[in-house]
Amino acid sequence: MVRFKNRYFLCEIISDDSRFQQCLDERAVHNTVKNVIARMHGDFGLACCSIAFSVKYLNAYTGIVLLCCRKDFHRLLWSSLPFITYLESRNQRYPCSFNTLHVGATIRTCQKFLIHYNSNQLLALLRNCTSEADRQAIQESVQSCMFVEEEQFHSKDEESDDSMQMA
Amino acid sequence: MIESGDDKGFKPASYERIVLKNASEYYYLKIYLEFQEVGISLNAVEFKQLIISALKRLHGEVGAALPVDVLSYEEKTLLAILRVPITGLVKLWSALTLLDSYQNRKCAFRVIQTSPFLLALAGNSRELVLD
Amino acid sequence: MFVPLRWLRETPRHLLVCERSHVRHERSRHASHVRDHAFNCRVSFLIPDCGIVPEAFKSAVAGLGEYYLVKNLSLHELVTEEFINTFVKKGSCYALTYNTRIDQDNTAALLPTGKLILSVDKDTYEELGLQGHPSRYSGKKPMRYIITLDLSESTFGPDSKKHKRIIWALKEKKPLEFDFLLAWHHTGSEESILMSYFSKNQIQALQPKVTFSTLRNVQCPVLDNNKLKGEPEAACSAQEFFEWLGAILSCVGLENTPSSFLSTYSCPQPSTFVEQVLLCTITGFILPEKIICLLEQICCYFEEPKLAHWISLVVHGFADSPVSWRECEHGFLKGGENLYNLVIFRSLDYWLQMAVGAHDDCP
Amino acid sequence: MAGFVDLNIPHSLEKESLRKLVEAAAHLGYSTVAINYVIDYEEKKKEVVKPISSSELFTSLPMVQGKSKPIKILSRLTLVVSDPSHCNILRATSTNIKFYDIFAVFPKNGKLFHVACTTLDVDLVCINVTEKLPFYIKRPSVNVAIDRGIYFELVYVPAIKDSTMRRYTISNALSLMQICRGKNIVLSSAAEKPLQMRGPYDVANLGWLFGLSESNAKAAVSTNGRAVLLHGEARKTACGVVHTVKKPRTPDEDDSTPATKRPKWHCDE
Repeated sequence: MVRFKNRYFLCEIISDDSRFQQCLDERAVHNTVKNVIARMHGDFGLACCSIAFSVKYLNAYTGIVLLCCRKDFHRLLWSSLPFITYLESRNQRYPCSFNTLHVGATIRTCQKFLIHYNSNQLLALLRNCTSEADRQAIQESVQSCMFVEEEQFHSKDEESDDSMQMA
Repeated sequence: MIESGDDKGFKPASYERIVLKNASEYYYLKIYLEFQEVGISLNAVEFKQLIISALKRLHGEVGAALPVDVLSYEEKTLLAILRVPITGLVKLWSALTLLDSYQNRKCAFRVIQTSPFLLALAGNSRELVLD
Repeated sequence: MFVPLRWLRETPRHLLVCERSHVRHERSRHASHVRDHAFNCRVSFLIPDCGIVPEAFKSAVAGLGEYYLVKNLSLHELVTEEFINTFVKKGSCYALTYNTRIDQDNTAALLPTGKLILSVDKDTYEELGLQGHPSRYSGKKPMRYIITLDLSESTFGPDSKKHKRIIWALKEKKPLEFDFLLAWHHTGSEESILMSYFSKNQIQALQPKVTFSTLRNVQCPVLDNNKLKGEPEAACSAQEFFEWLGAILSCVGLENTPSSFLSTYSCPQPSTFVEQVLLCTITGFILPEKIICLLEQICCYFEEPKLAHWISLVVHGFADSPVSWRECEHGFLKGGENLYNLVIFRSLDYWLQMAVGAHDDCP
Repeated sequence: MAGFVDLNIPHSLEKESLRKLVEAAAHLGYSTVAINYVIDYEEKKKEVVKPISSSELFTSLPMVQGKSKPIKILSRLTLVVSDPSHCNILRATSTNIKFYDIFAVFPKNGKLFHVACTTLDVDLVCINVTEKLPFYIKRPSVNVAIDRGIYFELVYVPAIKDSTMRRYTISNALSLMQICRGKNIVLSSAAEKPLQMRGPYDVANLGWLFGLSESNAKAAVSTNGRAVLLHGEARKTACGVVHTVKKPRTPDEDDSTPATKRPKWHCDE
């Protein structure tokens, strides 16, 4: 039995707009990405990408999104992402851009990467931090995310072939 | 560089052979546009725009960027010879196949002949008519 | 492997073979290449700087000879002893099925060497029960088979078992009927013998169609007879020339710039303007022997000083012929191209360019 | 290799438009076409009509472009099924059903798709291309179907007509291809107008978009169609409904099928 191979895209949505966080939902991201594929690769590209395409995870606070599509067509999706200039939600357009952080073969590699990435971000914040209270708070959250990573390691071990793909 | 015609001597002509495998950069298509109604004409620029719009519909902006050349086009017969980079052949051909209308009038592209050699389009034995 | 996006960019196989030598060189293979390409549907020659058709060419073109179209001819008629003795063994007999498609139908071809080549689908092959081999281009599950019968073989006598079996297979086991293009090249007796031989069938004598035209103010690439690959700034390569020739024969505009909207094709550089170019096109069923004659005329043309630096002779083969050169298998995938171009230079050096498509052996 | 086949020319009551379609197919180089009669149980159109014979349609059959043979016209029955009981008609021997050369089913749900692939006595399974597939195509059912010599049909005209349908066509085709790896696919037109029909080489090229490799794509318009016909004939004779009559061989009976597989057209009622 051959299983279908997917690719997972871990992206960061960057926007200056302050109202942006409220309107960020899965549906908006889904439509935005589909529209951009249709624009860049036409009906054919959209048809290819829409097989198993889904928004697996969305964090509106950090603007992190995890997209999934079939491995055979992931290049079509990948090449379209840089062309996203706005996100449409409730008939409002919010200028934004997608920054691809990681492309992985399993959700788990993406998760590991994300934890790593976030802790790095926190450490960077820590370095630039001024007040003692902030420092305390960041240090706590750094420790907590380390703990989560450890825990993940023990619980989810079934997916074996997680070749990190950042080709 | 070219020797004069008088020199018919049996100079030791060297022999050289080059085999070019899949060396053609382009693919050539001989096509014509068929309309349901008669008497519809479009000029070369409109013809090319139609092809680009067909590419854009099926393959998006990436497809529309495919450098298609309309090498020759006859307005009367709607016959044309196209040139396309060889890696874009399937994209162009499929876009032509799936086109169904021009300005709300039903039409169809018929591909008569395709070849990696432009010279091959000059003599198609399948079009040979004996009387 | 399932890789649709890579398939989308895949390029169909094609070959362009370029050779360079001298016409009078004793080991030159150009004549045999011409002779081995048995089935030609179109011959064109291009003479730069030539306004009026030279008499020698006129007569050579007029002497191309007729060919015949025989309708509904049973294939076994071509293997009868009488046919073999009358035509195959005396001179060169050419036959090719007409209105058959090599990628869909059964086809047959009789070569001047006396070889009868049948390219048949799997069902016909199984019914015929003659020995053959699967086509090289039909994949893991062969759907097409090639049968080669040597009619000029000495063991192919009227009483031999082999002959009887072939006759039986083609006559009773699986009667095959085709429309044939026929031509016979020989020395001696009068032409119409083919006509009378097949008088029972519907036979029609046909003449090759000839057109002369003069193209004015043509941009011609500069060639260097010693440099097939060309030289930047000095001479065009054989490949560029091949494309240019196609452009000329298909009446493609050459005056474009890289920024033109319609087309960006332009004449390869360096180039010269030639005031007039004579183009002659012959279509029909043209025998290699006649092409050799034309070739001789071209060589003679350069005996006197001429303005032209070269003459080009383009020969298109039949897309649906089962062979290209010699007995090399030929097939049709997308274009079925098998053609060649001879460029004869003033010095009688020549370039020979042979092009074949996806389902062909290297010539 | 057999000639090109288009197994889906929708039947219409207007003879003239049907004639035009067949002529267009011949002109484009198809050597065999099948006229498709659809029975949809949801539309209360249940009775099976007797298929139109080619002599009713043409006094002389149109010649295939570039060949000296006339086009061959077959008949095909397509059942649109959403309930297993709908398929009983295939076993009925008394109706006009025995006149059809090819049986096809159009399963509306996953259960019926499985049934069609594994047990139904049909030649073709149609894949829905006008909407998102309402079920997952399962590998076991497809494998059984391939073993049984059943083919899957994809039609391309919806993809020409409409942009949304085009997306569904390509997307559904690719989902199917991931399972069947390009094997046992038939591409056909379902064209209502002559202008919607495309030449066989064009259709083979479209196969690339549906995820077929070059050889599979060409097979999908030629040899696979022939295999469907042979499957249909095998089914007919095995059923025992049709009785064959030997007919003296005429020289022009130059079909591409051998005697052992030769169609047994001549029915004895």
